[in-house]
Amino acid sequence: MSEQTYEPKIVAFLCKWCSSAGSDLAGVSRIQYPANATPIQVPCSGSVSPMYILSALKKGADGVLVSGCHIGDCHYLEGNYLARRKLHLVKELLQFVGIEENRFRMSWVSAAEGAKFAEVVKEFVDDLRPMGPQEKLKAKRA
Amino acid sequence: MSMEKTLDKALLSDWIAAVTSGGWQVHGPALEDGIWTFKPVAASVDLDYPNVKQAPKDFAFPQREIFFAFEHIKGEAPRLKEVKPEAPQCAVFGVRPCDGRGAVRMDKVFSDNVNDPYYQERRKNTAYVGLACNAPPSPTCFCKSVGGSPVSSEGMDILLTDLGEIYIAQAATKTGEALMAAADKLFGKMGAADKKQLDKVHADAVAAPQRAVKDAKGAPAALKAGFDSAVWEEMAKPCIGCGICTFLCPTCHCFDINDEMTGMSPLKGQRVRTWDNCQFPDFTMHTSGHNPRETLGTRLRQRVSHKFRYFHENFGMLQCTGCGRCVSECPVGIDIVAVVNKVAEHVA
Amino acid sequence: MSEKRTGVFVCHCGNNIAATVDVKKVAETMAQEGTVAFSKDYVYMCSDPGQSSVIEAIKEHRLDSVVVSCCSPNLHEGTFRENAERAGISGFTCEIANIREQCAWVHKDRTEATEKAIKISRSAIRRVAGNKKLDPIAVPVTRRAMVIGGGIAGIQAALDMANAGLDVVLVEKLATIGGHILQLSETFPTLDCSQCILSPKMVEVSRHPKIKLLTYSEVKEVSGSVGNFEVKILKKPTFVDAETCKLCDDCAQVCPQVVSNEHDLGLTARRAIHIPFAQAIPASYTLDEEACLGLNPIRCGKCKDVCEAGAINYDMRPETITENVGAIVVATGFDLYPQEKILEYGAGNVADVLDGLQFERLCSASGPTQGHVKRPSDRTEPKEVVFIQCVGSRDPAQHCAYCSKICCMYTAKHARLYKHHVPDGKAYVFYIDIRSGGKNYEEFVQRAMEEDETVYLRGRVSKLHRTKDGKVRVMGVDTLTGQNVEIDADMVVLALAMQPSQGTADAARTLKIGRDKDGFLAEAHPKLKPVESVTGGIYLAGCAQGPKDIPETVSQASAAASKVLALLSKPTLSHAPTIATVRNSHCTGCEMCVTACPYDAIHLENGKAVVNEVLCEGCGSCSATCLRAAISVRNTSPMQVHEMIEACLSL
Amino acid sequence: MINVQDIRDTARDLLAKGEVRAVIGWRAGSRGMAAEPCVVTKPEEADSLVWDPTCYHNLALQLVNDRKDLVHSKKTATAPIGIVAKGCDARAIVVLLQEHYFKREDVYIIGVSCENSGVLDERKVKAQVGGFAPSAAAFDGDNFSVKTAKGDKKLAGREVMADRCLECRTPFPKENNTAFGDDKTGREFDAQFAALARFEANDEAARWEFWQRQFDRCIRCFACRSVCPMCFCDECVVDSIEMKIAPETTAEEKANRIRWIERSAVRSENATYHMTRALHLAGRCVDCGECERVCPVNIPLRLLNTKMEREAREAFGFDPGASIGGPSLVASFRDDDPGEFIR
Repeated sequence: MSEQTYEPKIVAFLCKWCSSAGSDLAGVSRIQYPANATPIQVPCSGSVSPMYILSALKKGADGVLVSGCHIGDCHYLEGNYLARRKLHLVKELLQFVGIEENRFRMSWVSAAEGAKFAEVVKEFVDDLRPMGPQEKLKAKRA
Repeated sequence: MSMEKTLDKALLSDWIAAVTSGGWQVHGPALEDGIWTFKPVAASVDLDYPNVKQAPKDFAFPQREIFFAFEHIKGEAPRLKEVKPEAPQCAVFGVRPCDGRGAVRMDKVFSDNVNDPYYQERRKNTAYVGLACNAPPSPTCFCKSVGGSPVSSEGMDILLTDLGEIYIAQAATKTGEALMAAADKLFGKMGAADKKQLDKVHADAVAAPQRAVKDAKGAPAALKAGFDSAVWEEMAKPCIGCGICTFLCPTCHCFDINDEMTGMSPLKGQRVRTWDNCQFPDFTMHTSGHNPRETLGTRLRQRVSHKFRYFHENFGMLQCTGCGRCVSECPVGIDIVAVVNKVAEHVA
Repeated sequence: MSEKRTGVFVCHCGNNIAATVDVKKVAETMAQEGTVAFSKDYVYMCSDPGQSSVIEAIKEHRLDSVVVSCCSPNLHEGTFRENAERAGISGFTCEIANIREQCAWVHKDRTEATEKAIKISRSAIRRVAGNKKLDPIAVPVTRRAMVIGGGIAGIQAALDMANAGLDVVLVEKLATIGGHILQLSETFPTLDCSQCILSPKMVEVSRHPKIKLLTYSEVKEVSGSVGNFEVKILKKPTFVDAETCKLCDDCAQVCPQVVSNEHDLGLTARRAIHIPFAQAIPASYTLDEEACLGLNPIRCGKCKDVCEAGAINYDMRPETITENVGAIVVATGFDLYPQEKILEYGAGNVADVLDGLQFERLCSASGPTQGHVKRPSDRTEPKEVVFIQCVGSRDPAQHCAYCSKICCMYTAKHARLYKHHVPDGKAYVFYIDIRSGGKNYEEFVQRAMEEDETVYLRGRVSKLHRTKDGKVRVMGVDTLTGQNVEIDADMVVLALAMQPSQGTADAARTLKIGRDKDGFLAEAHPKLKPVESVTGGIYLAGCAQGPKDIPETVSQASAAASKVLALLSKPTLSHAPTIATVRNSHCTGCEMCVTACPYDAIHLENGKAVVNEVLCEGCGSCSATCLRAAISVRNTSPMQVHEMIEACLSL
Repeated sequence: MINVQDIRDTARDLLAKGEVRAVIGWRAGSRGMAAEPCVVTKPEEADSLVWDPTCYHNLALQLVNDRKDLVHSKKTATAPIGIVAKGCDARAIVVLLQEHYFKREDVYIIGVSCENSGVLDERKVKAQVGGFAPSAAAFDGDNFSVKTAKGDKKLAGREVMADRCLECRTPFPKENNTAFGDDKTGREFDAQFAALARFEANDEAARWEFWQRQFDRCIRCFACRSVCPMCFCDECVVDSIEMKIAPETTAEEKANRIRWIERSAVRSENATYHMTRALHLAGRCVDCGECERVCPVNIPLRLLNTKMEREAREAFGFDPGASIGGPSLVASFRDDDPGEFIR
């Protein structure tokens, strides 16, 4: 795939209460951003198992985004604290085995931050594009 | 032996080059990350090595084999596409006698009563250039007691014996002869002195003490008699249920067949054969949840009995070739020699 | 594949979706999915004909599940789930694919947007393929309510609920209910007396057969969830039996310990044994254990000796009271922003620089000066008073970013009250803006300026200090004239910001409800759920949620009361069934889920995790923590998520 | 130095008095020099117990197996089970207790301190003796004497001691019912996480080049998981087959496996397996190093696990196996956990 035609594929886990709502707000405000990230709504960032990140990379995701409520604002009080700790480990492990740091990203986006959500996706796509397709963990089924 | 020649060690790489230009992919032992493995050889190869960690059974029986691919578009009949094994001609240099004998046993399984086209396609394109064991055996070797020998050419196309400055190359098959003929001028005639030295080296190797299964001939009967022995569970007590013993074994050949999905829209995937392992708890798991071999003891009994009894019942030979891998690599020291001896002792 | 029969309904939303997404193509592509038995597109799926067509399709094609590709689930998930129920299938087998807010509205390229809509819809199909039919969980409710905080908000909410027939427990931290309002002199914009407003309500509370009043009490622990909370309350000992106390004041007369009187904000003193103020409810004295010379052993004992009624009992001990209620209204009020933090205005160390509440006490007939405005330092009548607005408010750099909302109004009131008390005095007000939105508010401020001749100066006061001749020199700027202004005032009154009370922070922690960045209690939705907290069954009223004036506080309190009444109007509540469920075969009893659960909803029974289905909110923290996939949230199982991931990457 | 007879006497005594129903320990192996785990049930068998630098195995695994046997046979234990435990074995027992796998009173811990030694690394020994597996070994406090086919050889302790032992700070089993040997807690042969630090000096490309080679080589024999006392799940999340079928399991559930990882031993699946395992061991791994020792294809698994261990320590102040109480790493959090990586 050439640089021009390569479009990174992103799986975006969005918590229902903040980030998915923030993404909705971006929509209501008609803020345009790249279409590379396909959202999966989850109850809480705390429900995102590290295995989902590995699974997405294995299934060929070029980037994985997990977005939740800001610290202290979790609808479920503590879910994002648990997510922060767990996914910190995932991030460290991915880097350790030599996966590009920017393949996995986390953000806190509140229901009021439509513009920030659009910005997070845009930045992510911009960071992923020069890296090219993620081949390291992608399953090759031949 | 129809063709017996000498090869100056310095000419080994030339021979390999000649074999390569004859359309063969040459593999030889290589030390990578601390372990010996057969790897494609570019120029020369060092045959002064103990043995590879994993028996070379994967040349004919790879850990993963795709049988066919399938696709199901809604409303249409499912489409199948056969996947033929891509089997380049491989010449494997440095195969030890225990593993050569292992190949003979694998052939029995996949070519005697059944014809496994995937195995056969790969096997016919594989040549084994053996290497006699004339160094002292490792503490876990026991080939002699199971009917083998450190200098056996069973299963080999050629057997090399290291005589210091030269190798003696003895062709055992037509393929072996052809491989030697491809570089005929590199080889020298085996003289009487060479012959004498060869015989001496072979005799010394055979004479070197090894540990032993006490009564290999009686093992099938002993294991049959000891099927219900309490010894199995006792011996299996420290077993952790991993797959080292069988995956490294030159003769273990059990497999599983799975459909691996490559897409859901439309439904796409391939049917894949992968090695399976009688020591894994799910090996005999039934859909109902019932598992006839639920305990470690029953699984140890299955492995040992297969090597020393069932295979013998089916093919008239012991399956175990005494390579000692399952013994030396077992994380907890379960020792097939000790197990067979103990069961025999118990029923005696 | 399983024999799932899913129907996919792709909405055009007029042109909202169809303009960017090729809805026909989405519908056609979805028809190719293995589990999809029917798919169509329609111009307005949420319209009456749209909904009817879904019902018809469910019946005609024997669909067992539905995916609607349309707007955000926040808008119409409920609509389509109810619609599915009407067609006879479980609402929980209906999922929404959000292709409007998260797709059509944010992308311009039709090809890209269509591809993304396909992936989003496909993902919803995969999810619904694993969805189970679920029935809402019916939970019996405790038809009692609790109000935390006995200020005007709490009193109003408690009375509204009690008058509607609900049993109410009203918990107040202090020895009396009433709150800040009783410290006020008069209230804007009518200048009616605050005690005249509140006292009758306080009495009503004390006499109401449906209200159980717990004063001198604090909520220590809350467990349970909407419909069934168990609240543990610590009631501190007052050492005086309220029933027996005759209010004769003999005890206070003999008490040797004098401490600052918090009701008068330190402008007066009280004894260790005291009544907060004359109209306190409950009408009784309280022995302040901290101020007392000592009860263990008894070091003084004079009050008990003198009490003829025998109301004093030194053996009273703190008491933990457990109350079961179905809903809670949190009305824990505000504190003034501490003057100590305002360094430029002397950090509270300059004499005759008062805060607004202290000034209220000076104006109040029941206050330290019996309603005569006299400055605290020398008890003389101040002839020049400077009022400074926005002290601590609207100052993101150093103090609070927000506007405290009521200061413009009460400063105008202060200026007017001052002028009414001291007609020959001069009142100056430094302001940034005048915010007087509200019925009759602007007119009130105008009267302060015109009738009462208050001088309004637009600008900030940079600093102030005490002069040698006993004045307070105020240095500011009048930005309208560009002149520096220097006033030697007799007294300065600071309109300090409102901040959530200390009790509010404590309550938020105990109740596990969220707070906003300024520490006020967070409402569930800024517009549509202004009195609901993020936790079901807990409602908010008054200044704990944000600065507000009395009418607004009362409205919010009544609103919270009506929410509670609606909640508790039925014998059972319906709880979402999308909660955690345990695979016993996989659970090893390691308790990681128990630790991770924010709701204490999981416990172990016989070495296996058991989920309390009422407490569980379905957040999934347990599921992501479990190492063995032994616990997962219904209809969001790991298997479903893995398949959704695949769908997201399918193009 | 510990007198092995003390261990034997203790075991015999406990068995004779019926205070334990069995003692898990090591005995001489039948193949070469290495000891092997054993379960002694009779007082007269106690003399078969050994204690030497080939007692590699983390015996906590045998406790797990014992527990599984009991559950499977639906038996209740008549008495506690005894176990001879090194520092790392005891730390593993602590984590198992923390996760309520059994109760403290179910186990009688006969602690043995590694003092100033540790276990041998057979790979290092082989490298020192020309690739030949030794048939016996002894430790005299400083040096190992090994017997090989090519004669006897004396090897300096530090040269052939396992990396995990060189980095070990807690060679003494703090959690014990009785213990032998000196408490050398805090000893320092090599910097902690030294192997990890050496690896981390590589750049991203070199790290991936290294790991893809390791992942490619994995044969998924699952010895790493089988030997790990922390991998006590009856069914692993990377097994694509539902082994545990409860009466309520529906046909649909049986058919719909969690197909997120395939059985094929190929890079993507192997990488997913090893990374999942590392994450599942975060805050639980006590660095006994067994997974690395048993790996037949020499994958340096300690690197993955110590990476997680160091991260847990540095980022979250977490020390696995230090005490029985306290929450698990990923089930808890602190308000000041690092979050700078989050946008």
